[in-house]
Amino acid sequence: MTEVSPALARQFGLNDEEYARVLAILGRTPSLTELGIFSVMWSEHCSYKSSRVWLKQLPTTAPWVIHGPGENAGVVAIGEGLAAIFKMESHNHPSFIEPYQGAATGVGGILRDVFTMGARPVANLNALRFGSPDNPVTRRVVDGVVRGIGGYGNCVGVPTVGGEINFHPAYDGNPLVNAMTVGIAPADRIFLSAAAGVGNPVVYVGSKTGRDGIHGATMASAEFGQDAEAKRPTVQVGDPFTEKLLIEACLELMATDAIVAIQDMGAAGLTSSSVEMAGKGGVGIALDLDAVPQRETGMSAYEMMLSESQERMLIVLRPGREAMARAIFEKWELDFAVIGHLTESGRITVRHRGAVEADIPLAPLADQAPLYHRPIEVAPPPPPLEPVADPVGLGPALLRLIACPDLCSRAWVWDQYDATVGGQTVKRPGAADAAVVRIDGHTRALALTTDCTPRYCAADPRAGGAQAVAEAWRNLTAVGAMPLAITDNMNFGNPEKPAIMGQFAAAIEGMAAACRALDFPVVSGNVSLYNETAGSPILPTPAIGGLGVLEDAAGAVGLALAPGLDLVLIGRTAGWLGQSLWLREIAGREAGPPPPVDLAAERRVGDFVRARILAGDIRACHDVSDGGVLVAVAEMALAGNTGARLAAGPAMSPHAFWFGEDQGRYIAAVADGDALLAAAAAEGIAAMRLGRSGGAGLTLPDGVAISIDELRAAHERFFPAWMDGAGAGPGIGG
Amino acid sequence: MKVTVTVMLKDGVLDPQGKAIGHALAGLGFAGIGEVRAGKVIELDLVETDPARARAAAEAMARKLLANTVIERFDIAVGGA
Amino acid sequence: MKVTVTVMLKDGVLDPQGKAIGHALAGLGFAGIGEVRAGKVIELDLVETDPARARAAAEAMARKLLANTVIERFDIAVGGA
Amino acid sequence: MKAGIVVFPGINRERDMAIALERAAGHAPRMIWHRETDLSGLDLVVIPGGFSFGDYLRCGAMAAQSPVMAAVRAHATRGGYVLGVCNGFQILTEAGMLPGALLRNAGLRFLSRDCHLRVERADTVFTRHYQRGEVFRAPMAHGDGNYFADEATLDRLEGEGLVAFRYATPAGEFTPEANPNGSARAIAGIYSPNLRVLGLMPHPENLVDPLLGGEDGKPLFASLAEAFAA
Ligand SMILES: Nc1ncnc2c1ncn2[C@@H]1O[C@H](COP(=O)(O)OP(=O)(O)O)[C@@H](O)[C@H]1O
Ligand SMILES: [Mg+2]
Repeated sequence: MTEVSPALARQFGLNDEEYARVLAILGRTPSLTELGIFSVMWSEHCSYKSSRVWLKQLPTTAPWVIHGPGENAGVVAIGEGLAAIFKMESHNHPSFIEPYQGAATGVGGILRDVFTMGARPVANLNALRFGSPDNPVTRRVVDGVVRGIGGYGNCVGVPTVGGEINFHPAYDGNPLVNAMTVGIAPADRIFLSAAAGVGNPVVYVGSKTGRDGIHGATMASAEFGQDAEAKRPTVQVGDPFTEKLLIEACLELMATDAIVAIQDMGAAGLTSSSVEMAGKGGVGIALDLDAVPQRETGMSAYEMMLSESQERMLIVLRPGREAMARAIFEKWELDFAVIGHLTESGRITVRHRGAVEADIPLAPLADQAPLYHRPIEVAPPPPPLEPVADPVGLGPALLRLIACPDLCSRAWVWDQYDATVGGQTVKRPGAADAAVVRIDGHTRALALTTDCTPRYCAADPRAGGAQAVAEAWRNLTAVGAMPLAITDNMNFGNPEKPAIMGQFAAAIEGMAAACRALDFPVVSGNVSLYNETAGSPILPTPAIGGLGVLEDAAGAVGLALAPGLDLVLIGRTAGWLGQSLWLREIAGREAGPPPPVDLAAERRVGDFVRARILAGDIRACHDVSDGGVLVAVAEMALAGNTGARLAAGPAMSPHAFWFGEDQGRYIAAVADGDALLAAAAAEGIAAMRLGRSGGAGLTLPDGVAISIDELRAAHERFFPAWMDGAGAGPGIGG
Repeated sequence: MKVTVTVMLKDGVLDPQGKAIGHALAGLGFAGIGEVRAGKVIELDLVETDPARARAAAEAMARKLLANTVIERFDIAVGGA
Repeated sequence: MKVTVTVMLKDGVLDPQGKAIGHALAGLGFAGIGEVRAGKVIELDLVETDPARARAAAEAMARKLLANTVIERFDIAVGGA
Repeated sequence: MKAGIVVFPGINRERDMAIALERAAGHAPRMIWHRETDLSGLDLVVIPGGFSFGDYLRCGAMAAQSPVMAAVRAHATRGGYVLGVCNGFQILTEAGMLPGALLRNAGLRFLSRDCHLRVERADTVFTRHYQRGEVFRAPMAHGDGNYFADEATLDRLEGEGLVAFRYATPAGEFTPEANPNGSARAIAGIYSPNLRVLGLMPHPENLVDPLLGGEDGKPLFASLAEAFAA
């Protein structure tokens, strides 16, 4: 038996002060299992000990918010008695070690967070950041991650409808894999995790428990000397088939009155689910581990409590519903076991082979969890960018930008994701600024997007945080949707470094300001810290997942340009080149402050654009983001296979006008440009004519003509060429 | 010289394929089946004729590409039909 | 008793996976690689202790489920670690 | 039209298929759980897409051994009609109800995109609302759709007119680029000799609504609805 000591506690990630608190709470030395429970519940991942004080600043309420942060996922009302349930979650570290399984199990985990609340998952998205394409490791990681996301999502039959990808050397040793799931449920049938009803049975369903991914701390522990143990992988293997059965079985059970509370077993599996369910409900819980379905023999209580085996859920049933529930899970050929009951003790007690392996009071475990006000240091934003000359001209710059890894076509990626299963996908990846998914049996639809521009966040995390939220809002607006709420995934480096914590604090501040100004609250999220390799952190990456609603799916507009339309730029242009892709790709510099977001203007312009879309005036719409106006026009031309003739811009450097990344702008294609300009003028909104669509290419204001074919060849070159022969991964199914 | 690399999931790692195959076999009425594990084989035709060197080459290939040693183990057989 | 069923694509059925592996190995700088074929192994733990009967059982399983004889051939090895 | 959709564990396009059948026929099809074996009274049995039993081992292999498949075979023998799409096509080949096999896509990747299919004959209950030689668009979403059969089988299929659809360019030409998974002779779908069993890889059921990108798949369901209107 391993001796529990301060030294061991340190290896479990508990510092001396935290361990002293454990001793005080228990009034004795913890057992190994108890130490494991404390260490995972008080880990950064479960306790948010570094981030909690900052997360509190985010606005989380609105009349349409049904459940904000604190539940398994956020819940918003979307009309007609329906609710959308959604969340984003990271699986960064596992995806670097084993890209396929790491990404696959990331998708599996976020799906469970959503269907555990009673929703049928209807869409997946993924926000990915990879290292430099020149780094040979990157290709393997991209290949595995994309296959893994597809492998899991395609098999469970949830369409993957959107996402984003960036490359930057800062992610070389630490890619980011953020997966988002959106589900739909009746608004009055939401399932929560707070346990209730002393005596009620606690039921385990899904896959059996194995020694998967047992807490990393133990892995590093020499005291756990048995060699076999030390060599156990921390990466789990996903089983999407079982997940699919679990979705169907849980939804079938949820149609009955049997469930009191339900929670998926995510990180720290049985420990976090049982502690959280009982803790939230203010009851005690008694578990009998002998009843837990086990895949391996001889597992200890410690191993079972900390196993991260996938595709499992914990349910508190109403008394007397066991047989009915069991029949449902047996029909779906899933494990079902009553493994305990609720008590009035206010404690978690864990029994195994006749011995009490853990007996911990729940209230102090939660209330006395560590909370840190870590020191912060906010770097001043970079000085303004002095004017930069255009070394190449508009046409060559456009061809280079549209081909660069951050702007090129992602078709190679989304072609590997089933985007149509479910038969409700109105706008697939690449078709619009946000994905649009109709709600089965209704005319309304959800609009979905993920956004973040890490290079902006690195230069000025406050401006970058606001920009990420604003871009998500803009992308939803650009399809005609009313933005409702966001989920976030805060990916940062080591919070013990004041500079990193400063980035975190500033990003939150920027996000909070944008959320407030746009009535766009945060309803769920996830924090991933310590994203560093050899002391070098990733770019601060607060990924935003946005959700909006369209009352009529048929009103959604996409990017695709049709001939014979006026192109109108809506929103103010100052020619902002700081941190632009033009500056990086053409001038070879990453400098200056990022473009600021004028939140009041953002809202006014967006509300105007949405109103014109809903009025049916706008035939195609695209927000202006990475690469600026000319890149946005080119993307519309490519999507619609239709060219355009562009007029000269206003009095400023042409490259600053065409490639500047000023925020809060949209390009609208309309039959009557004058009418749109007049409507904008009437509301005091800046708007100007860019040109007219038609023909087989773009004619730039300097007279240079680029054919759609040439644009397309440039746009579509990177991924297939780079990935050619990248490997032969695991099963891809059919 | 022919070299066969067999790649299996490590013990303790969930093997969804093996599990499903075992289940399906039982459903077809085959009795007396314990654990089922599924893996990959890669047959390589190497120019190398020295068995020890062929094995060493295959081992390098397995480590580098054919197996992900985080979750998989491999076995090498040299020669044979 | 352990029985291993190895399933390979028949000669004449194109094996793009084997080809891709060969290609990737060459890309990693491994030289002297001829043909590469990729296949599956299924390891079965059978209650049966008679080698001949274990083989017969595995053969029945392979015909019925483990291999698709339109495109695949299989090989059975009885016993072993 | 009395249609039934067979649902194996892991199937995931049964709702898409039900929507398409209902749009065409005006009423919902019957959903058939894989443990049921009574298919009496049905004109058409559909095996939809998805990942039956996870598609572990081989796509469709385990579903092909399922009890309901004996009933599907009996239904076909009785003169009933069967449609298998994607995983359904894989299951029909694994069950031996259609010849050949579906190998991994030539590019070794799952492919979800639109492809174009040329209608090779328009005189069957499945295709009477198309023209022979017409090209229509259909989403594909599979990792193992590379149709394979030995040369003799391929010759027989062509000789007996049993090729239903081929991958083609929008103009109806057969090019390697238009054949995204590398199928032998660009075959995307085939019939049984009596033209009552059809298997195909792409998903016409996902293009029956202009809102979702078009109605290219509608004629297939309209053909069936008309054939079984009684
Ligand atoms: N990882 C991904 N998975 C699926 N779709 C993606 C992914 N990355 C990008 N996309 C899709 O590619 C399109 C362009 O992405 P992006 O350039 O990030 O759009 P924007 O800048 O307008 O937000 C969008 O439709 C987006 O959903
Ligand atoms: Mg956008």
